[in-house]
Amino acid sequence: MPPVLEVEAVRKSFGGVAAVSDVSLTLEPRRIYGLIGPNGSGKTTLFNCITGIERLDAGRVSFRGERIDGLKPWQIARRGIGRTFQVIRVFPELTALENLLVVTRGPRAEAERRGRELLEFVRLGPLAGEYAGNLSYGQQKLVEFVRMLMTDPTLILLDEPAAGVNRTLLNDLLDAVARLRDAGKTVLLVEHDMKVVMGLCETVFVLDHGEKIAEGSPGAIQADARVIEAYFGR
Amino acid sequence: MTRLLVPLMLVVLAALTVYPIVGSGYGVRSVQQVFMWITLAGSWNLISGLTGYVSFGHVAFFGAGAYAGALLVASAGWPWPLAALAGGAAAVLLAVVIGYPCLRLKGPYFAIAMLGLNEVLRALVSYFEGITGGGNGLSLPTLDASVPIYYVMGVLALVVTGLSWLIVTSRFGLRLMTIREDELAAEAMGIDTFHHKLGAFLLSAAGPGVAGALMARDQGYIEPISVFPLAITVTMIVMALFGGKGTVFGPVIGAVVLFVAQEIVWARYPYVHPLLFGAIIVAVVLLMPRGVLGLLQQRYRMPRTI
Amino acid sequence: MNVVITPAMLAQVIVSGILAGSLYAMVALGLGLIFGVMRVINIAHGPLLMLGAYATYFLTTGAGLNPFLTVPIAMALLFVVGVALQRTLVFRVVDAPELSSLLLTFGISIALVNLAQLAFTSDLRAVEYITGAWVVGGLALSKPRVIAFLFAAGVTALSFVLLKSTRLGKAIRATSQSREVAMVCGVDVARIHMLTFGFASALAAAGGALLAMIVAIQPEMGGVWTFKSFLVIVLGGAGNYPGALVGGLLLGLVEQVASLFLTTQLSEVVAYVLLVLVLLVRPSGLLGGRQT
Amino acid sequence: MTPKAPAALAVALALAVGGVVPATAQAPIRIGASLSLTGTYAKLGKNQHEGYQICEKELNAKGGLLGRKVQFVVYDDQSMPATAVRLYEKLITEDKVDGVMGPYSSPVTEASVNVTEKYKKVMVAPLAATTSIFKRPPGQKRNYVFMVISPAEVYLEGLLDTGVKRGLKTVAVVNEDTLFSKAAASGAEEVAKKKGLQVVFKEAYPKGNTDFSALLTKVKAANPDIVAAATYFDDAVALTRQMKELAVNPKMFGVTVGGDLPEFYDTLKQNAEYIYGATQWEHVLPYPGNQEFFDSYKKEFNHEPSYHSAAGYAGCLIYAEGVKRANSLDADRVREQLLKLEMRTPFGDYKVDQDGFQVAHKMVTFQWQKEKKVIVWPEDLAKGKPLFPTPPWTSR
Repeated sequence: MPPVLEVEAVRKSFGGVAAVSDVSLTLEPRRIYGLIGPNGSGKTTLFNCITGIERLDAGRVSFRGERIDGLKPWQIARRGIGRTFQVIRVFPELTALENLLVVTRGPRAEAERRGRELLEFVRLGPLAGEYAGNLSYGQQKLVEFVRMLMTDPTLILLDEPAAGVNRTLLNDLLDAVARLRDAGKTVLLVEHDMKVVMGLCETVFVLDHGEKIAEGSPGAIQADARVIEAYFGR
Repeated sequence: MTRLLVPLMLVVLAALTVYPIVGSGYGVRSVQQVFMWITLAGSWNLISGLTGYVSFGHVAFFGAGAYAGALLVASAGWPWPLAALAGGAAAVLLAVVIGYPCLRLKGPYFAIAMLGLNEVLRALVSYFEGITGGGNGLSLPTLDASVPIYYVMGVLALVVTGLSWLIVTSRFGLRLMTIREDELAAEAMGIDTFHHKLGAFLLSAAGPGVAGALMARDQGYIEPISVFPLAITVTMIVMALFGGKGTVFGPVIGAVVLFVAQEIVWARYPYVHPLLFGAIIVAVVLLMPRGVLGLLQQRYRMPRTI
Repeated sequence: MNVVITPAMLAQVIVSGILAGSLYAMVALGLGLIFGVMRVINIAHGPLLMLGAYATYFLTTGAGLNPFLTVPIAMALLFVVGVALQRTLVFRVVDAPELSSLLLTFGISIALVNLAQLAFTSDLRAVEYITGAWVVGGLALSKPRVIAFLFAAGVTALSFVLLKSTRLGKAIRATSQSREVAMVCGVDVARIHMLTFGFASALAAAGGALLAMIVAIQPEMGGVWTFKSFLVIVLGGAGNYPGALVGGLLLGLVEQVASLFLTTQLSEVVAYVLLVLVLLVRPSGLLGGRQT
Repeated sequence: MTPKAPAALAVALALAVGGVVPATAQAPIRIGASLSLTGTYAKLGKNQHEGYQICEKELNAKGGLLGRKVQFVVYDDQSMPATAVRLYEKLITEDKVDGVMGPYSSPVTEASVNVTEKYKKVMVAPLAATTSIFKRPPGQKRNYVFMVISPAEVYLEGLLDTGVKRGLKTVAVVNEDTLFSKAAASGAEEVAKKKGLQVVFKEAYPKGNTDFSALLTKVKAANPDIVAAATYFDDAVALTRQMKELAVNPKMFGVTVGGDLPEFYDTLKQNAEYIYGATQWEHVLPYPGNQEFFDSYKKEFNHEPSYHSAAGYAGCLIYAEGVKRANSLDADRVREQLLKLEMRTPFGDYKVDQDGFQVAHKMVTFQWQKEKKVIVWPEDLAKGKPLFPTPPWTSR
């Protein structure tokens, strides 16, 4: 079985500044990975490179053994990569349920049933008919999260799921992520909250100035000198 | 709400059906014009109201339909109902040709490209005078068909409005709205935004194409300047905006209210009505960008399909 | 019946293209500034140019001033008009979706044109000052157009100096690059918007004042200038101010050369195809950097 | 009781019982028209409107028409054919006017005439100069529309005729790409062919064009004896200026519309000298009532009439004459009279063929000479000789 995702020597620069340089990583099925690094270290750019929002300057990205770099974002999403965004990107003038419906194909009644189910699952059932723009920040975050689940992705990319979310909600979310892993999905999450990363992830990648500087178990990463240096400066 | 609305609409439809029997020639032509504006505003709404891609040259499809229809009547002797359909087909064809490059442009660039398209069509129609008559315009055989055209235009307005309703209530329509709300997120969720836009664009071209061909037949004479003016584009936009863009009945309300305003109020002030029109545009943009229905929907939590 | 095109004819229209291009560049720089700083496509740019032309006409025929002296006066007058428009209306659509700014400025545009029609009537007027041409090596250099070229070049150069070296210019450029950063750096963004709109209107007015000596003045004369200016800033790259110069000259040349080889009617089509091609291949213009 | 009282009483009584009503107290004859009061043709449409107003005033001063007052009902079509079509429909079916008069411009007339034909209304169209409106293929004839001015096709005839008589051989024809100008240009081509002139260059330019460098560069290369330009005003001015700049020196240069306006000279000053123009009408022409019209118009509106004013005025007089002779407002009877009417109006001669197409009215060609328009063609109306040939720009 090939790895779920292989990123090989990916490079991306903006106006001469390298945002991601020669980063490689491999994700195996049924695992939760963390991607950490100081602000501006290229985490979101790497996400954008994987999901086709940015074109690569060099390198290659393969998903389940098939090259996906160069494909359009929607083609990549349809192959089974779902993501959330650092800044929430729900569709504000669509209702919560409609936000979920738009990403589905196939019979509508079935899609609606599943949509309601997922909204119930994150305790938003009663708000299904509310415009997403009228929901609270945390609720929007949940809508975005279940919207991603509606596409039934194999690989899930989460961009700072914990930011701005209260404790109870966060625990629910982390619970859900663990269950998704158990259900066979692979998760890669960008997170600043170290407690979340250390508690949930099996493998952690560390980026600094666009380069991967470390990879390993949470414990090993915490002890890595280069990581400490990257975070706390020299 | 709908319990009240459906019978009301049926009454209005029935009244409009019998109107040509009692109405004067002017009345029939005016209502026919209202139908035309409903078609134009409703069609613009399909691409711009739903996806947020502002077609600032939508009259191009109207003019293309007018010329295609008129040429088929004048040169090939087609009966006008068939020529009207061909006018719609010609507009859709133009939308395919222009949609592939232009729908890849973003925001203001798309708007300006469409504005330019309109100017270019006018230049081309003038240049190929062997076919189109150029600046001489195109004169059609005299035919009094204003009542049949009234009905066909009415059906067209109904079809466009019905189509809007179908689209707005479908997942296709919701996906079009995601393009307006956040195109990038829609892409990342697996929505093929380009082909959605293209689909909406083609649908939005058909109505104006048919309407243009009908107008050409009814008027009996067209010329480049009068079928490609920016003013028609702006009028349809303001109508859609006034009623509520992105809604089903907004363009209908806008077309009715503004057309009646134009006929009744502006006719009294011949020298200042363009000023009034300018003032209305500014007022709509600044004071009610969501339009009448948008305001109502927000305040009374009405469904989008009204 | 067809005319054989000789190199001398080509040289002649290239000269004409460059002369026209300088005016395009100056007027388009104004539109480009507004677009860059406020994300507003100002459809009223052309009508502001028309007001500039009327200013020159009335100052010349009414007050008996030398037409070239009226250029700075027209600019000052329209600066005030521009500031007033920005403060009362345009500020509300800064950063709004393009539909709002397009429609609002279109509304202003037809209001200006019709006010002009009411106030000045639609009689065609003209300022006849210097006519004829200097003949240099077989090329005819239209006197009014050469003078307009020099004026436009001067005004454009001054504008670049202003943008490059003064505190105000730096603030304008900073605001167009990133409003947030500009605000953090203590730039009064609202004031910059106002001044930019005024400055841009003054550039349009300069164009109108110079055109007054070249073409007939009438309320609807501005319409084509909005679109042409937009073409220029797209060709040069929105937000890239020196690009306006390149775009203006390019548009002037393309129009003239296309008119020579094809016809005047088709030159418009050529310009449009060029616009769409440039947008597709280099969305940020010929000189622009990469768009993110 | 004063001596007048019984009479007043009788009138009051008559009115009260609805009996014999004096003719002047009848409802007025209402004549509808849609005019370009705003939009592209605003200025010219307004002049036409003023022509109608003078006519209305004059008719009423002479006791009205058929003993009734005349009243114009005028709407603004914003220079748009679509609007005009609707307005004529409104005038006829809602306002129920007794008669209609034509709108401004050929395109608007072309569209509106479909409505007036449909309702069988006589329409004297004083400012429609396009032949195709009147000359229709069989089966599509129009019966109730009447032409007043000379067709666009003959505008440049005088210029070419004058040139041929002086031995000129070649001509370049340029025109704005609109209905009227195109017709004038193709008419010029026809005339040239007939008179043995060689057309060495022909090109149209779009409406609103202001830079003619490339076009004139080509004209210069073609080196014609005559440059015949079918123009409106602003392009006529721009062409003249740029001809000077590019040293295009034909032996004759003539324009169509615009060259006749006082503004043309005001704008171009001495550069307008030697330029030929064509006009439908001049106030100096010795037509009956012309001077009186000119004077009362100037008094009423504080500016001089243009030929549009005079055509509008004359068109209204022609219609009134038709009504008077038919002694009725009935369309078919008025039509019959208008078809056989021959009349010399302040605007010139009126006589139409069976299609309502004007055959009697004469265009005149003038040349700007020392700040004045001097009529140089046709010979029977000429007031002076053309200054020929036109000297090069450098020696004017």
